[in-house]
Amino acid sequence: MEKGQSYQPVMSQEIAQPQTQVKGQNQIMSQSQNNTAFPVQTKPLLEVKDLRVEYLSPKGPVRAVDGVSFSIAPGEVLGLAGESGSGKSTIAHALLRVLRPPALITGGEVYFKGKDVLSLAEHELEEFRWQDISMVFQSAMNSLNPVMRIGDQIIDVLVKHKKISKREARLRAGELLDIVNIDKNRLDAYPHELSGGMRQRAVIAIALALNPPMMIMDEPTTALDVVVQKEIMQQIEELKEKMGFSILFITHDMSLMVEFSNRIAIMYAGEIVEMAAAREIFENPLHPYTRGLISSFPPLVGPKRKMAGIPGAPPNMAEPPTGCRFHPRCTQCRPVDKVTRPQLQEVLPGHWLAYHEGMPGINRGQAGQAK
Amino acid sequence: MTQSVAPAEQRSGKGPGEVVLEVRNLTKHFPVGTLFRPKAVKALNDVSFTISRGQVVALVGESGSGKSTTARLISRLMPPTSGEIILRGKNVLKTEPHRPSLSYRKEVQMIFQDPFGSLNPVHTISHHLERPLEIHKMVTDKNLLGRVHELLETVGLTPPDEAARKYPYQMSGGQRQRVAIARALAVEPEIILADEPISMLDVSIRMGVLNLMEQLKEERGIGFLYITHDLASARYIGDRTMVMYTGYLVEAAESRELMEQPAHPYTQMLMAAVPNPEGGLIKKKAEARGEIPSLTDMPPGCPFAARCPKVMDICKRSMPGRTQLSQTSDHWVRCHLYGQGEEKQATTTAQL
Amino acid sequence: METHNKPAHFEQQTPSPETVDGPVAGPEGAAEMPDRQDLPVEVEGTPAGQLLVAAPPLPVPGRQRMVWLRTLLKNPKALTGIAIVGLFILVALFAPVIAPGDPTEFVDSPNLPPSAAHLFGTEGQGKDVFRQTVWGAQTSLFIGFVTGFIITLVSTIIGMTAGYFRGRIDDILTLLTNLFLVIPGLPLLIILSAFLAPGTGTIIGALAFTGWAFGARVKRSQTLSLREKDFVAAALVSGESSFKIIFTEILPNMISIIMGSFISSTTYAISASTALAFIGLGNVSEVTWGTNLYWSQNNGAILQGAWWTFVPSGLCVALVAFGLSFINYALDEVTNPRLRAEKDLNKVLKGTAFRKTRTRATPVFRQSQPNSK
Amino acid sequence: MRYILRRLGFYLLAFWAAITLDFFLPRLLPGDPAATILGSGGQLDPSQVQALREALGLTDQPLILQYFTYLTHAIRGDFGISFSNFPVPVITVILTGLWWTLLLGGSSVIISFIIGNLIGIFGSWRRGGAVDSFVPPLLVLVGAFPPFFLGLCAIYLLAFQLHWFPTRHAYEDTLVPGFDPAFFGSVITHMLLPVIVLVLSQLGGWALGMRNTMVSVLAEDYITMAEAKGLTQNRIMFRYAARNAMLPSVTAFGIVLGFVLSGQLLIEQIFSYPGLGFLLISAVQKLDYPLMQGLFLMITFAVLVANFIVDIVYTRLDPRVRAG
Repeated sequence: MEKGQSYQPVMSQEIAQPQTQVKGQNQIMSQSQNNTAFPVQTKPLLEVKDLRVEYLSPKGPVRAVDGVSFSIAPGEVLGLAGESGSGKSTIAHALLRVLRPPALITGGEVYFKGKDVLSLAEHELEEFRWQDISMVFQSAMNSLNPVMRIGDQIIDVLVKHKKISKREARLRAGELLDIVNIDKNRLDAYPHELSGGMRQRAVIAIALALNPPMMIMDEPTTALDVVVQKEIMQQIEELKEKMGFSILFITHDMSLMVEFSNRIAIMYAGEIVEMAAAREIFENPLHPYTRGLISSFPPLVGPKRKMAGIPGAPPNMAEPPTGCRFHPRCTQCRPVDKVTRPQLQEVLPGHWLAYHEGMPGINRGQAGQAK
Repeated sequence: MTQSVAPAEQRSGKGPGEVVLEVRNLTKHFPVGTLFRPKAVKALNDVSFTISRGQVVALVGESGSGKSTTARLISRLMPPTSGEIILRGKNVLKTEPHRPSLSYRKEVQMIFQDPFGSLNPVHTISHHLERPLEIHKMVTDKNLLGRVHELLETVGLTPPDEAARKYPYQMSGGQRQRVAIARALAVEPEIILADEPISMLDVSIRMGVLNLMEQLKEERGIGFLYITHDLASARYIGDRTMVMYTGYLVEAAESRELMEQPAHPYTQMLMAAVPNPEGGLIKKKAEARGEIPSLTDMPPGCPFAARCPKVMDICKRSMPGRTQLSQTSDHWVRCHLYGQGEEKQATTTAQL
Repeated sequence: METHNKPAHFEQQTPSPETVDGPVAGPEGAAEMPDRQDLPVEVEGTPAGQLLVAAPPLPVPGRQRMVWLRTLLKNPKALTGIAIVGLFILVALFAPVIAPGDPTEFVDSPNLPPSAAHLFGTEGQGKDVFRQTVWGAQTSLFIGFVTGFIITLVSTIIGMTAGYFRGRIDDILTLLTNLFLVIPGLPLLIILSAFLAPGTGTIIGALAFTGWAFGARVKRSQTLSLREKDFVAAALVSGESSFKIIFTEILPNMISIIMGSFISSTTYAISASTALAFIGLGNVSEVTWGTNLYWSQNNGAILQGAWWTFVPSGLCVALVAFGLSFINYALDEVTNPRLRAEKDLNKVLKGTAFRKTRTRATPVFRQSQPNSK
Repeated sequence: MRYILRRLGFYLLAFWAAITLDFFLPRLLPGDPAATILGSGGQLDPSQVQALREALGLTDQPLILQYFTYLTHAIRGDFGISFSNFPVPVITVILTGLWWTLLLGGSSVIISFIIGNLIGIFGSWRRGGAVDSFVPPLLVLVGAFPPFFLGLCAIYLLAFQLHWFPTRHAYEDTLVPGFDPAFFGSVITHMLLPVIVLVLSQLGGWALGMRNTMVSVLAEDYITMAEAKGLTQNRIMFRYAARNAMLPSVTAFGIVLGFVLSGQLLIEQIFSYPGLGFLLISAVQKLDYPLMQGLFLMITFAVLVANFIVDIVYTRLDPRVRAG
């Protein structure tokens, strides 16, 4: 597009075929709804198509997110599961375009209510942020400005977006704290004066400030203890039912994810390898990685059995494996997986899988007998 | 000193239940405050338990509950305020009060939480394994490299000669943690204190590390103190599980029994909070509010009283002792719901 | 600048908290890259679809040990600095060859402007300014480097002792350090030199006495944080002795800090000794850049318009200080991964539209669809 | 409050240490200090010798008593008689210089602090921009020049050759100090050049320090969150980033002040600006030991007070220190 540009992003290895899959993915949303307890929606709220994000490293660009497509319906909770380095947080930050250098978005499209997010000008982006999508960060300790009172950090958003007076904003900020069960007089507290759970709730209050249709929650409870985690997740659930926002929910904790999400996308090495309704993923995981991931969380009840986890280690994204990126760790790997990259396709109604024809254990169109 | 062997442990253990390590009334208070207003952070209070040969004892609790302090006291990285550490019947704080002897170092090893911090970035992997071998004169110089390779193979780092030459930053978190385990194994210890060994690892490789620990326990009869905040992994690997809250052990039993019949309201609360995919969506329920008390200003009575749904008057006045619930699994609890408990200062007789 | 010398090498090895779940190689991945100068992205018109990143072989251990040092030696700023300082060291060493003759000799009439006979002219008493400048390098650099070394040694010992043993030792040493930090150095230096017998030894002693505190503070805090690392605890649990831990576990992780400290102390020593000499507190019969300036001032160079008597020596001090600061500046850049990340980005974006964007939003780079056929 | 009291205690201790150092300095001289000093000081009449002995506390009392006498004198501001200005008391001489030093130092520090930090903030923000690419190396270069050398060059070029600025002193010799516009105008024109030189030599330190902390702060989650909140660039830059990045700068203030003062002493000397530095250097040249000692204590005292003020400001800036 730009003449004289010297930057060349990483090219896909199989450059000849990437476009075939994208068409199918545009429809993922509407179809996948059939299989969930979730009411069918005609129009997705957020649509991400073939998103690519690269980090520039001295060795060359590293593609952290490689052609990811998904969509979220109004009121839906989409879980993005994967290990650290799989690219799930990168996606979250890319949606709001707050990725830190040396990151670049090198391809794909993001539509929010039909708005082309990646083409927004600076001032439009400012409007879009928080009003359309707000975000709850992983560590409240780090995401709150340490030298600013909690109240001021809420008022900030209100004054900027709602164009209301400081006084009105302060009243509203008090209400918001109330909603998340924090005493109003904590408006004047500094972050370090609150406990970990309270801080995270304050962050949620800030995220709620503009009553956005969608929220990104990037590991919102990872830094907290289980009891506090439970309280906070319950609170989010309650607020979601009251206010009806959608959530892009990111965590590596499969148990929490299954409990909380309507639909789950499993990421590995920058790609989505499987996507289906939450129960379906849990009860009928098809991808070997998904199965491995689930067997990495020992159950709290039932008979004690040996669990294997996954052999090997996540790949170095500077040199991702050829073909199926999971192949070096896969116990069911076939020669074809080492060379050709599988494409995400719908193998069961609403159940998408990065798939090669003839994958063991899966017959296209009928329930796989995994498990 | 024969009394130090807790008979209950022998009955409960699955393996050859000879008690290797016992701690009694271990207490750690960190002095804070000023000269004029001295205060103490009561990090650990009156903790007693035993670890037998080939037994994994899991210690579960929230962050700040004193789990890591327990490990650091037993590894003698810091001195306890009071209490006893008894290794094979020998009260080591008496016999070697200032710094632990090499023989203690040889018997009790430790694995740390952060695999990025526990290996020195400037040294090769082989240096990390050679040092303990040299210090404890485990092998002759000639066999040094061979032994290093052997250790790396034991923990599944192959090919060992390649692994030995690497620097820590050339390895993934899981590989580093395996090196840390190999280093602990180098001196052929009796006890390994594992302080949240998997919490900083990628999810998919956690089971590998847990299984490796299990294997070492089975094959070499090493006893583990497995510290974690994750009840499920405690159940998975721990023969016995102890629950800690604000520096107190509040309940302990065989893992299965503890998770199936949690007695202490805190244990119950923990169990209910663990996300459970089988159980479906979160059920909404008013949870007990109230904060964890500050370790510097502990209220009298039970520290859990402020958050306890079953709190009684007596809970705010006095701290209960231990009450034995089951002899067969040595299940005990520290809660007024089950009675006063026994006087806690019974240091001369075995702790029940 | 040295006030904010980021510790470094060590930090790169730990996962930085801000990791946005990026490439698995993470921050270490970025830190270990040996060839940051030749980014493949500079290649223009690479055919689409060609893999730009050839998988590099696993680095051979040992070569990687002090990555920052090797990176430093490729940093243009560092090279500039090293070249400047190196040049002056050579000048000092070969002074008898470059400017033969006694610098204190009266060679011509006073205040002659630069000419072929006297490259830098003559000063107020008729001595050759070029000779004085060249020979001045010897003593000035000698004082600078020796003092720099002493200060580094003292501050390392004090800082590491305080940081490692903590407790009461730390309390006392820290109090002492803070006292020396807060009591203004140069006035103390001036009255010290006024009371003590003049001479190079006195100057070095006084400079070291007033100059160790800052370095000690930096090293103490670095030692403290290293002391808290689990690898130190692990070494203790292995049965390693304190002595061994300090020298083989902690010290190697502090090399870059110690180097930075040596450079900044040397800079300090050269500047401060020049200042002292300038106000007549050095040994005025000795030839240093500072005494050159002293004599120039004493002989009323400004009133005489004899700028050549003070410019060369002053410029030399400035250039050496600049060279040293530039090395430290580069060291900072090399050992602070964040400063580097931005630099790399700029390099890559050079010539593209983003470079000019004022916004901090993540740049979007949409390539034209490669598979039009 | 506890923090402030602790700092106050520390400064008292520091001041005591400075007095003690001052007391022992003459005793470092070989042999009888008074004799040594007099030997090098030229002819003095007996009353001056006596004044010197008293000023140094060199009486026949035991050392410990000498020390306490010295301590009480110092606290009262009694540093004896200056013998280059005989028989004017040292404290009187010092007070004539104190205000000029505060004026020169205060204005140069405040100006360079503001400009330097602004350069640092904008440089880190517009990464890769002109401010960020060329200004820092330039500042390193300027900062490498000894301030007094910059001053020499500036006087030679701008005052002697171009006559843009007066060459020396704090005001026109013909004027009598007083509250009139002519005097103020003169003071300002005399200040300009030294202040410019001082600001130039300090700018780099502030700018580079700020830039480096800004780069770290900009990587913090709360900046990302502020951006995600859709706040304006200015708001993020100042209220979120710079506000936090300033804390280390303020902490470094005390240390920097020491360096600044060093530069200033010599600048005063070059410009014959009648502040403490000028007095100190001429006292050294005239071997006026009591004046030297008094000046050292007064300079230390001024630095300690400045540090204490900065500490109070710091507690306003960082809510976290207020608690502890």
